[in-house]
Amino acid sequence: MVISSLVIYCHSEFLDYVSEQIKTLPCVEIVGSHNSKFAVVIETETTEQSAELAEEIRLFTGVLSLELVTHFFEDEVQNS
Amino acid sequence: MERRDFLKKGLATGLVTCTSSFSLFALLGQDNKTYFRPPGALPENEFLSACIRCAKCVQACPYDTLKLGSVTDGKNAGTPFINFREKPCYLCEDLPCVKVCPTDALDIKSLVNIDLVHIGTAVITDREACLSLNGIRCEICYRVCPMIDRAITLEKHEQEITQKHTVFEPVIHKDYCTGCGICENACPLDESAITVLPSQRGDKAKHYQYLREQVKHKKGHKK
Amino acid sequence: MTFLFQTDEKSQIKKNESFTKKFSKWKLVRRFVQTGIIFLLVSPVFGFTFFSGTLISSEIFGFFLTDPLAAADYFLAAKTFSVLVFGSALTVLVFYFFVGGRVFCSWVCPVFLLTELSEKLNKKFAVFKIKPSPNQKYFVLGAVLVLSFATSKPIFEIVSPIGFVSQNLAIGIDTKSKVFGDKISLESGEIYGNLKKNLIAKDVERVRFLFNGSLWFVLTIFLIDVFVVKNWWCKFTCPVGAFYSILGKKSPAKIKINHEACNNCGKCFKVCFVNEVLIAPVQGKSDFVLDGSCTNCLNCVDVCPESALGAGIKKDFWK
Amino acid sequence: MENFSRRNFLKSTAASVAISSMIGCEQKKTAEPLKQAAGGSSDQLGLEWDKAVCRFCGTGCGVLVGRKDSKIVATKGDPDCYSNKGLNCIKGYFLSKILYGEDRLTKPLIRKNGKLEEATWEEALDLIASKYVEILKNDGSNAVAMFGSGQWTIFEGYAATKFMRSLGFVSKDGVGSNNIEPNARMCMASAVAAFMRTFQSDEPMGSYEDIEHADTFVLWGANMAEMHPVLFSRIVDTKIKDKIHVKLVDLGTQFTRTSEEADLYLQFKPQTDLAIANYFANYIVQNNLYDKDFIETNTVFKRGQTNIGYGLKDGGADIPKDAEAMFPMTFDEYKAFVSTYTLEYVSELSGVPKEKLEEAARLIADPKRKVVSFWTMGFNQHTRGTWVNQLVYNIHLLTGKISKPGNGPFSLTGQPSACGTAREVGTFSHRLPADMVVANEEHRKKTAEIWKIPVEKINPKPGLHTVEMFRAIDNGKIKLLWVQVTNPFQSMPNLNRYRKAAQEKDVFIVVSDVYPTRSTEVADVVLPSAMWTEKEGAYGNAERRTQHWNKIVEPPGEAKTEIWQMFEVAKRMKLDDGKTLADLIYNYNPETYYKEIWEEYRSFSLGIGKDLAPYDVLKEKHGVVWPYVHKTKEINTKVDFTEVWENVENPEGKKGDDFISVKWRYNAKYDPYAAKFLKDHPEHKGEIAFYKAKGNDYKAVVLAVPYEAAAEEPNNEFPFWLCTGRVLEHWHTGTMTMRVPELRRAVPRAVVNLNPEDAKTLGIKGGDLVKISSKRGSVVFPADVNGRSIPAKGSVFIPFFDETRMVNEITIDAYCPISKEPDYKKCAVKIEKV
Repeated sequence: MVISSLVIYCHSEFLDYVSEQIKTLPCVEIVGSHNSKFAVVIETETTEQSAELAEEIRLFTGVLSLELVTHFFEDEVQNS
Repeated sequence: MERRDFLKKGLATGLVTCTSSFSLFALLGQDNKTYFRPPGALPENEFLSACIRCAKCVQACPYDTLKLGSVTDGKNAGTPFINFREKPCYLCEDLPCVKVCPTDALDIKSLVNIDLVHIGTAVITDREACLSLNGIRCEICYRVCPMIDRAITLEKHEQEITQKHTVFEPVIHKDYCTGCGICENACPLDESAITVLPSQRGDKAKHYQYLREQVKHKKGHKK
Repeated sequence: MTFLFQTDEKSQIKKNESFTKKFSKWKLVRRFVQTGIIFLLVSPVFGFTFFSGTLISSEIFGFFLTDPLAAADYFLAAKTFSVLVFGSALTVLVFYFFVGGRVFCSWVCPVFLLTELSEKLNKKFAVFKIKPSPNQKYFVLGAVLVLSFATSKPIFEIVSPIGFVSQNLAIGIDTKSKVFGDKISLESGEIYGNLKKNLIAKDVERVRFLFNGSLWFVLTIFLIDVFVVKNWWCKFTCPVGAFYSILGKKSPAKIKINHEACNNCGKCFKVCFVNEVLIAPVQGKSDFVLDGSCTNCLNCVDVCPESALGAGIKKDFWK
Repeated sequence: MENFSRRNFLKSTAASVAISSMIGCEQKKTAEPLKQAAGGSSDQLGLEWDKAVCRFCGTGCGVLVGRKDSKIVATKGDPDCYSNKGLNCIKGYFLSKILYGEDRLTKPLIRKNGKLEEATWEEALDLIASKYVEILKNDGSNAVAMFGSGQWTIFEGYAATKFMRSLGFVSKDGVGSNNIEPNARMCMASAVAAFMRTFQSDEPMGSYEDIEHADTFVLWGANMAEMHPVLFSRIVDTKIKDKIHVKLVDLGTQFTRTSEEADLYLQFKPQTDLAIANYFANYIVQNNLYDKDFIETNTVFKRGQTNIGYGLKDGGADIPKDAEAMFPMTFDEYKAFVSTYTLEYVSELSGVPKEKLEEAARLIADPKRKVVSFWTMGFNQHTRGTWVNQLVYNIHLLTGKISKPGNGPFSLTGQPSACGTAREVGTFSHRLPADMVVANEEHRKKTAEIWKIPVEKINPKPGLHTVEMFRAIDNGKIKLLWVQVTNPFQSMPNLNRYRKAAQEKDVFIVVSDVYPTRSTEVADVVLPSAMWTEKEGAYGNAERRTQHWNKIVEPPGEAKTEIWQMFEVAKRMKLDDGKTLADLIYNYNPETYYKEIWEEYRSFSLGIGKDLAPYDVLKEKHGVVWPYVHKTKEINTKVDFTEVWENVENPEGKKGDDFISVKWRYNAKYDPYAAKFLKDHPEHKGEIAFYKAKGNDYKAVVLAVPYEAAAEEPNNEFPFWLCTGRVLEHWHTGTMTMRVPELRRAVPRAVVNLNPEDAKTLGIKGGDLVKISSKRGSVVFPADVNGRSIPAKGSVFIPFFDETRMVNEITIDAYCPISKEPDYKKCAVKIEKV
């Protein structure tokens, strides 16, 4: 499995809206929030899936930008 | 006989010329005071043409809000206007002042309901003096507004110095503010920090939609 | 203005003959009507609701009335037409046509009271004895209509002394108790024994006079009337007077003269405000005072020792 | 399983790195708080600044008062005061103006044949003293009464309670009078009763700092946005710092400015708060979200007596004798009791949608969440005020969320010194200082010892509580009433009865006040008093913080302080042995009597977990929270804390101090008493110890009490609920704030707030005059339809600050049978357009 964590910068007006949207996504979990930023952890099988989810989050209205912080993908390397 | 007569003439002409010149000077004198008209008033120029200075609206106002222009108000002599700091317009639902206007200077047709009244738009003109912006829990203009939570809401941001209090900033929303002046009247400062300014609502530019409108953002009443 | 009549013995005015003061019946009635109009204007202040507005435009028992000149100014200035304003102006027009044109001036308009007062003062204090032509008011009327159209503002209503006086009467005296029903002292009357009254509920019912600066303008007119030109405003300048004069020309209600009874004593000339209108009838040229400027104030009828003059109806008024 | 744990490891490292990068990269501008040199410093304007506390609500904001020559010309928030850190609300902004109303009383007044005439102090004081002696001799102690205030300074409260309770030396029945009541009976009595019944010690256990630690705020009928503005500003600050997680739940009967800020607004029918609180308890118990070992060690379950009446009949005839009884009960019985309060039943009874009720319950019960409950008059002024207070304690006790930073029930006070003066000094008819009661033998002995008077002089029988006291005036039993620093003849419920009684019955009324009010109107003698910083004083606010201020300006004219007035009256009361009452109870050195009074009063509180700070510490610091405990025995405690001192934190001081201001009572981490108790009772697990609850074996009571209907419910003749209360701009009966031009301009008159739908059906528009009538009378108010508070359909709200239209003429004087606090929040009225 591939685990990555990101920091999401949002427009301060849209925090509730963005958090509701993120909750609808599978295997994405909000682990913290500060002022108008979220920290989320994404756990998927492959890196593409993880990248797709990240891209989907980036397109939410009210999300200003996205920052990948960590990305563990040894399993993928091992079994590929 | 001749000198006394001359004196009488001089005195009379002096008296007459001074009063008439005062009146004429006042009448034609241009002052930059903005005159806020009763609800439903036409735009300023059309209003000055349509208003025949009959003072019926001033008489009909139950709260004595409407004042009557005098000679010193130049072309506004005889026209109704509001001095918010003295007494604001209380937005009577049955619009007694608009109903009695013989001409359409106060246009009843334009006021389907009281919320469409637009005498002007309130603006916090003195942000430094405004107590709420200084972190003091005042917000009187917010709580006395008849269109509370629509024409004016409180935007919260952190009080920088204490870092554990909140500054409740009154923010006026142009589309709802009727310009009735109740906030300007109630402001506890000597010089009111919130004043009504003449502004046309006008519609927003068509070619761009604010981010805010793209998202159905629940602002205003959370009944 | 000399008296154009032959002074024969019969009509010789004896210098020392004291006027046997004839009781001026009509003047009393007119004063009554004039004060009635003032009370009408002030009535809303004392809580009556049957009348509201001023002499420019008012509402009585639900009927809209508008001064015809004001209506004309409005149509010209705003370049619109409104049935309501036209209708209300028409009622006033028809009424004065049958009652007698300038009856508005002497019987209704409060400024006329000032003019009559200035007339008396002018006799003593007149300084300049200028006499403009009586037709001046028609030029002023024309100018007002043209200017209203040009500047698209009801020019006369901005400066009208009739407007100012009636406005100040209508809203100048304020005794309306505040709508919220605030009270000065509490139900229990004296709250503090002999202490100062409760200072909390302060803005409550009391008589306040709010006469505004417009009265300066009226004062100026009054001073001109007294010092410079006798009856300068009402006789020579007021466009409303001009308007009603034109209307009054053809009006059936006129002063009738009985040539036999008239002994040419000239008393009517003394009291008449526009005494040039009397020349024709007194000289026998016509049975009625045809000139529209006559305000039907009936002073002449009062003073005529022979009661040769009287209010009459000119049946063939359309000729 | 190994893979599972690795996955968790990876996830948690990912999460923590993300969080730290999120917070780390945006350094907060930590502007160093304004260091304001207070205490007598003067600035460039030539003003002498000195510290004081705001004269108005229970928040207790510290202020600095600027004096120039002999006039207070400016005030500003005190940045060194913990509660407001230099900020005020609009009333605090105008503090310097309340002293200078035009009609300030400056001369004593005596009513002669119907009119109040100016008189000298000699004449007035002699008259009062002679009346006291005459009535005490003929009718005994129970015929005299005193009605004080939560706005008394602590010194005045102490002097007053001592004065009344020592009248035994003069009165014919040889015992003092317990007919002394503060107006805090109408404000905090239910909270006091609930604290004593649950923890056997009055005053909240938390602190304002809970606001910064908590993430869930539950407001029970408390319009904090207007009633505690600066505290609300702190709550909202916590909310905007973490918008997702922090939740503000507002339970109320009308939509107010607080509801506008709330995340979850539950609008319930009046009186059904009892059912809602029981439902929350039920939710906690059914989903076994309760803290098992906390319950075992710290709580005991009891069942309260039911159908306890409403005090509508004189003398409380409709109240059963054992109304205050509590019978033992097991946890399972309690579980069965609350199980009847299901979601469906409570939602239908209270009118709150199911999902909202459930969401609120989930937030409260969630063990991960830190919950603070706030309430004031919505709960206290309630015919089941004591019960409803205890039902909230049940929730916090069941979940163990109490006495911990960010967790705890917080009973807010309305008045600036309801805690400091009325409750701690015990100016109630049944109380003595520091949690003691007149009925208890030892308490009387300890008091007599400190007051140095014979113990039999103290009357063991509790006096008349406020409503009965004013009814006794109507029934002619009370012949003399001294009213100080309050305005009962505008704030008593069912006002017409008591105003008529005051004017017609043979009762000698003395009123000490600063402005002409509706009470001076019915008074026989009016004494002009010194106000706020015209005298030295101290207030105790809601978080047990005592704040002292010095005398800053002279009172106007001949106005004198209430203490001086009581001294002088006592001086004129001769005893049999030639001495005067003042020699016995007020023999203080005239120069330093404030200090002596303080030290004498403080001796009551030492060693029992209510330790007050010494006088000099109070003068120097900007407010001191009690218990103010010293490490060793010799200075001020009867208990030695040296062994436990190390592991007790001192949030408002430094680690090594030998004094600790306890911020969270009963919590061993912050309260030396709790730490000592746990050390002495090793079998007591956990870190919380209710060491004051000796009667219940040091356990707090979880009380099972049902929903019971209100005293007067709407019917077809009076179809509307009436709720009364305050607005931010004015204080109580408006005698001070209505004399500040700017505040009077902002809110010039009381209005009746109507629900828009009700207004439409009744054809009422904003500004119309409306007559509101109940069984007891009727008053006319202008209507306000879309105003600041929008009542629920079928209910109206009217503030009581307007002395030209007094809403209390129609309110009901039913009261909670346990706390005796009247219910200003519910009665039945009808509305007619005038």
